[in-house]
Amino acid sequence: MSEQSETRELTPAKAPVAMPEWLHSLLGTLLAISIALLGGAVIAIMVGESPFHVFMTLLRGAFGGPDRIAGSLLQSTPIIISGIAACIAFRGGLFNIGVEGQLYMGGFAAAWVGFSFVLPAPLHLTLGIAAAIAAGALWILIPAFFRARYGTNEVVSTILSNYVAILLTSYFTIFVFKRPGGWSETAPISTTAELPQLFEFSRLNWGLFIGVALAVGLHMFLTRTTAGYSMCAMGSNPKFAEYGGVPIRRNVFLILLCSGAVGGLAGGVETLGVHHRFMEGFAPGFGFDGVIAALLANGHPILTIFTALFFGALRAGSLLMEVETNASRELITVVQAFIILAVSAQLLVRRRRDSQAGERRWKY
Amino acid sequence: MSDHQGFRPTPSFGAPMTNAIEMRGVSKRFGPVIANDDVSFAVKKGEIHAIVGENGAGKTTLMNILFGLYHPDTGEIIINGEKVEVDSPRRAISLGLGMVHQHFKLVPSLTAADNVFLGIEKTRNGLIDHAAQIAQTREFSEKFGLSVDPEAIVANLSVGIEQRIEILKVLVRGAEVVILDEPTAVLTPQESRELFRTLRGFTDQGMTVIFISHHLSEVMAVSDTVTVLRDGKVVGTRPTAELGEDDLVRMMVGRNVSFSRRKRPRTDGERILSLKSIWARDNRGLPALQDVSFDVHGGEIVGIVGVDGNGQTELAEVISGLRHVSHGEIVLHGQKIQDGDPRLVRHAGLAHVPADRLHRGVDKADTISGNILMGRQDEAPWSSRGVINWRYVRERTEELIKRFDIRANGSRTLVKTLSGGNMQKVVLAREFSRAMPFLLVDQPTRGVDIGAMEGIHDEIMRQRNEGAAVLLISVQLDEIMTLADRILVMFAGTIAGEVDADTATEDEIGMLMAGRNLSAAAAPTVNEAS
Amino acid sequence: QAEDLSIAAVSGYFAQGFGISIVNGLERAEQELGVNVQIVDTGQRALDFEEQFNNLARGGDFDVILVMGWELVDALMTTAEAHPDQRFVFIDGVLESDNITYIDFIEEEGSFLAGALSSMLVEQGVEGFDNGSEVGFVGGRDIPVIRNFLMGMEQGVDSASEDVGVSSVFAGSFDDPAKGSELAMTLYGQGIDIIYQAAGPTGEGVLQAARAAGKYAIGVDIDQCPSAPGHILASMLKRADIAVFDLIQGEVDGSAPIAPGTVEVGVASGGVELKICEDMMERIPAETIASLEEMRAGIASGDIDVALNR
Amino acid sequence: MEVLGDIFNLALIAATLRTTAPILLVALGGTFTTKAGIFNIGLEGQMLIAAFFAVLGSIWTSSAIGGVLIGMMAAMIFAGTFSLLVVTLRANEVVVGLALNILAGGLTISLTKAIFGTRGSIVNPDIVGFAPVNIPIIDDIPGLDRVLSGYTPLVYLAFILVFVVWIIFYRTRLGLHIRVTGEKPEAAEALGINPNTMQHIASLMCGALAGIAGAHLSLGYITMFAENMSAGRGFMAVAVLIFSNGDPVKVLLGCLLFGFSDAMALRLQTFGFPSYLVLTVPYIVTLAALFMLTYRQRPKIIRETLESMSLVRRQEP
Ligand SMILES: Nc1ncnc2c1ncn2[C@@H]1O[C@H](COP(=O)(O)OP(=O)(O)OP(=O)(O)O)[C@@H](O)[C@H]1O
Ligand SMILES: Nc1ncnc2c1ncn2[C@@H]1O[C@H](COP(=O)(O)OP(=O)(O)OP(=O)(O)O)[C@@H](O)[C@H]1O
Ligand SMILES: [Mg+2]
Ligand SMILES: [Mg+2]
Repeated sequence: MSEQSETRELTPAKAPVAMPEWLHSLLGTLLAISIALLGGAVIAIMVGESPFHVFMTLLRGAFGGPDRIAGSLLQSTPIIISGIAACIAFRGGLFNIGVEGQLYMGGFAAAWVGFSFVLPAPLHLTLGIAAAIAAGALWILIPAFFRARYGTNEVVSTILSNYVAILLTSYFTIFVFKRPGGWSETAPISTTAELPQLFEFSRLNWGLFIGVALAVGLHMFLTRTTAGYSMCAMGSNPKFAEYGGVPIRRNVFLILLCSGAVGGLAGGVETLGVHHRFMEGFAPGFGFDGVIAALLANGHPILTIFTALFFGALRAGSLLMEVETNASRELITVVQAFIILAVSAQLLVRRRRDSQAGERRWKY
Repeated sequence: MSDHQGFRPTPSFGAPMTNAIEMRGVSKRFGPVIANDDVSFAVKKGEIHAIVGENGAGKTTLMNILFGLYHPDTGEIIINGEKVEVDSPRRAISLGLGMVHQHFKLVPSLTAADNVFLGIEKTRNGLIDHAAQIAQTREFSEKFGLSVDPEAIVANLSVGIEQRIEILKVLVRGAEVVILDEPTAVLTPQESRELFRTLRGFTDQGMTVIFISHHLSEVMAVSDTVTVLRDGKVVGTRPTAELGEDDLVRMMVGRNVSFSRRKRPRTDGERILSLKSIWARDNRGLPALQDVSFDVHGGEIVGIVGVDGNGQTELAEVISGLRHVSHGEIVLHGQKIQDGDPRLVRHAGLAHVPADRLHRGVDKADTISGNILMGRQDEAPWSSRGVINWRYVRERTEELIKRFDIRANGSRTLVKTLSGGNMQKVVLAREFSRAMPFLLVDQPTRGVDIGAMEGIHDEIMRQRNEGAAVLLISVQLDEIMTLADRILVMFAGTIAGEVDADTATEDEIGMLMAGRNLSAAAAPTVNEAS
Repeated sequence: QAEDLSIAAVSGYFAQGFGISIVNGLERAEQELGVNVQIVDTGQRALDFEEQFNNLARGGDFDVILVMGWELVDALMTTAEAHPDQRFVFIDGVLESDNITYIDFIEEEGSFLAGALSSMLVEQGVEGFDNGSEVGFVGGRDIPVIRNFLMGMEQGVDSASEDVGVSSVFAGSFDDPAKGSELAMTLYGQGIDIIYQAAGPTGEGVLQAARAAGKYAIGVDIDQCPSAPGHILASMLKRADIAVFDLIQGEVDGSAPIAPGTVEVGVASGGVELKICEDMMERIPAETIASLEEMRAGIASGDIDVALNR
Repeated sequence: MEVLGDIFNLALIAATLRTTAPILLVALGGTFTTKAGIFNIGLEGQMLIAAFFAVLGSIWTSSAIGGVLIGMMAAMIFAGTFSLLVVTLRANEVVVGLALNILAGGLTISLTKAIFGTRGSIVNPDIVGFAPVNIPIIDDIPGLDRVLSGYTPLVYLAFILVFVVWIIFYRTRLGLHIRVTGEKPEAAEALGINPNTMQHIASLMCGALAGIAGAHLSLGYITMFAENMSAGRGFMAVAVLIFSNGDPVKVLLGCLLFGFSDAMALRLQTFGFPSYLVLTVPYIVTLAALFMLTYRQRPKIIRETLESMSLVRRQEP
């Protein structure tokens, strides 16, 4: 932690101005994406497709028409919301790798409310969303409690609880609430609990606005409010925050709980807005996508919207690419991984250069 | 093997006045900051050479360049008459340099011997030969009178011992030139004297010592030559004998500074802080405070002195609510506060300058205004109804930057780009501007230059005169003597005695700090226990 | 005319026995009949399914879209409704819509025979299978489709012998052969000699465990006898390759154009069968084979009813 | 009682050792990155890519050892990429780790298709797997033979490696330097030990062991490759690593706990418990162990106070 170990030079010691930094990271990101796309082109040629055709198909799949754009937004919605869940923890200096599990629990709880009760529309929907939020929070309750009270590492406990959540929801779906004659899914929710769609031609629904509102709200919270300021200070230097009168333990608990609640909401939005039922194993990897989106955005909620949109568009485009070209989904996965790697390296090179060797160290 | 061990005696031939080290025209910029500006100076073989200067004058940077940690933008380094390229610490070590850093670089979980031999381990059959390392550490420790237990785990040792291990590291690597960056900042007067005796021993054996210090008295007492830096430039290099302390101060800051006991109006304040029979544990679960009781009244400065690691840290933490109290009662401004809740304590009326400014006192990743806000984010007009008034925060910050002479480019400067002394000023600016009934000031001038020190002392006195109760914890006896109304001496987690600041002598306090007035049987050994 | 025929096949299970079998049939059709085939892997995310169907159906590029997998049902129904002219074939099930062609494999019938075979061998105390009154079942995940296999097997076991029971376990995953192997080891360790598996790649682990433990297993979907020669008793085949090829051939030569309706593929049609491995023939008593054949005929004629409580 | 006898028998011990081995191997790899101060969530991917290339290598070289070596190389290439990005380019560990996991999944499937023309799994008589090793003397002791003999060589290697890794960490320069890098990089740097280099070395060693783990899955445990056959074992290893803090002996204990509860759970299923619930057992047991461990380490304030007060009272006669 001392000056002496710093062999790399600091960035100019003047006030960081908002705009150039933005621009810089934007340019860096674009550069990284081009590198990754170049890698994608090589792969496309390897499978005997013209890279141009592949990319055009990708673009068309993502943006070729209102319904395609809606499809991209639809894909982005759960990534935005789970990304925000990850952001909340990340900015408070915590790691919630369990978004995946909370998403499953939230999705299931919302569906359960949806098919079990008969209620008027606004109330039913509200209750469903509340159930999703509660289930997500509940699912992180024990890890959060032990993290706050005894310092139990939340990364491990949330990773492990993912497995339990997925198995448990599978159990409930298949053995307790299975729709007779159906596949591994519950009965459909009643229409009063459905999250309204935005357009006729797409399943895109109000979930998108929930996600964007959450991101903007979180951003305002972090930059404007006392509680947000305390939370950021905690994330950046907990000893300092503690000294300054920020109640660390309580905040750790609350932050994880909020993160879990938003994770649950991500699942609830999926079941209430898109599937209208709970399907066993319906969203593998969404939680991890969200974590990656949040980390690529360095925990910035607004940037998270954009990283999530990027992932969503890529995914939507890849669906068409799979139908129209020889490039199959694994190749898309490979390209996607390359893009994430390139972006992560590029984006963070400049940011991280001024951190010291010891600060990158994972804090156990 | 012999390459690495022992010092090499200075060759007897050659001119007696050869320079061990010479730096010529060295410049180093960090962005817009010119840390070193065309610095040239020379260190003669066999002398103790002191480097002094205000905070941010560029002392550490210069030594880092010499030791190969930074690469200079321009300039050259000449060692033993030969121009050399010092591109890494490894190279510096092979050139016979050794550096004891301002912040120790020991690995807490390893033994003293492991730390000493880290990087140059002795091996047998490919495995580390711990026995040989321990034997050799012991040998060196005895030879130079450092008394270090080679098998002790560093995490359990006091700072003084840690420093000796750092010195052993340098010696074992065969250094002829030993560089020490603010070596006495964390030591007691006795320990400092001990250190300088050791350093004099080195020069007697033909080695060369360079040290950075803010303590002019010790510079005057032990150095042969002084180099003064100001704003990255060399003001001059003089033999110490030709200088008075006043001259030195003038060279450093360009003006006179008085450093005698402050005059003080009598004030009779009510009791603000009261500790009754406090017990607490340290991080390792060992008893750190035992039955500590005292009061602090408004309008007085109570000084706490003691060797580092005798419970002062824990005492400060207990009072500020950062550490749980095992037993006992603390009342601050009429409010009981032993629940270990810093927020509650702050609301009860505490302003706190913590000793560990890098980790506790600031958030280095945040701006100065973000740091100034901490602790009053709940108070109007800093915030209202849960929303922060950033405009006000920034205005106040700019004001404080001026008032406390923080060298920074405005309120949006990131704290991590400031020098150590300026970081400390950020902490002081925040805490002293709060006008709280009780001020807990822990090592306020550690690593701070003499010009800034005076300003800080002024502030502390002003707070006292305005009626605040001040608890001043410092390892620097002269600071306590200058400021305190009453002095409490801590030893082994207890208050070993109280002395009147007006009549006490330094030796009297030194004896108390060393625990000598306690009978050996009754003195519980706290800090050295493992 | 054949060149014009474009077929898309959609599923998340092309990596597993039954899916591989479908792909084999499609590839044969591609080679022998010259049709165009596009295989679309849906992956596992429910969110993607509808989009994928839309992409396939909206261009009208495909004459027929083959669909396999129950999780795709909703997306299929929605798309079929939106594109009434598009022909869909749903493999391995029958749904509520009348506009879709169904190929329904009656895997429980083949599983019945697999159960009966193992039960008879254990009951009779045939050399090598004489240890215990139980046979084993390893499933991938405990989902309804896999339950069909188990229910068929249980009925077969019961019908052959009152005293033999089925010990069933599930790996919780279709892609964890190591776990499949461990589950099989557990069952073999409890004295079970024969395990029937319906677990995709996880099931491969079961077959390999049979070899490692010196015990026996029954393969599924495709001919798995070569996986562990000498340790696989039989394979319960679901000849999707033939069914798919026949379907396409009927369309291409015009003899049986693909039209809404249900094609039942079971023991009767020969599309589902229990194939005894060659190298096991001499180990299995002739009378066992005979009674197995009897049962097969019984199922084919409808005398034996293999029921499911779906 | 009979049921208990059925559950707890020698076969359970054998099953525990078998299920422990692959997680233990990959977790031991992870001790290097953990000790070097890198959070390596990419173990899963390294294991998977190694499992694939081990099968490929085994076919190419017609030898299981050859397969292991090629698998290790593949995992080390992944590990090298990981450390290049994380250490040299300072990218976020979690992002890079997760992305490499995704990459491993996509790459193995694409390559399976490209090389074998099939999807899903590679089952091929040309794959040379490891044969079980029977230890001569132990084989003659009833009971012990079932517990200690008859595993594939990499299972033995896994348990031997616990000691090897321990020696490396606590008795060699390399291990010491890795530990120092993780604990106090600035101390390492000041002594001319380049923390970045040490982190690269640690990451590569991690890759080597994760490679062995993957090869064990596809050539030892069974002889085949299947999509995603690492099946979360790498993530389990991450969990074990975090709560063992990278100490090889604690890693062994953690892996054994997980292996045991996994083996137990499989057994419970045969008694008719629903699979979904039973399959959660290993995770819940590990979670419970984690919580209990941290609960036990909580500050024991009251007891300590009483202790210290009585300590002092004894000294004041
Ligand atoms: N790594 C760095 N990046 C940017 N600026 C730096 C860096 N190190 C030092 N500086 C700047 O260079 C100047 C000289 O710093 P240096 O640490 O050498 O001062 P110093 O004389 O040792 O001060 P102090 O007595 O406070 O320790 C300061 O203004 C400081 O902010
Ligand atoms: N075979 C190896 N594998 C991995 N790391 C190694 C290996 N050999 C050395 N290292 C590491 O590389 C660094 C350089 O070691 P090296 O042995 O080159 O030092 P050296 O030049 O001999 O130093 P000295 O002269 O101080 O002993 C050390 O941190 C060491 O731990
Ligand atoms: Mg300095
Ligand atoms: Mg069927």
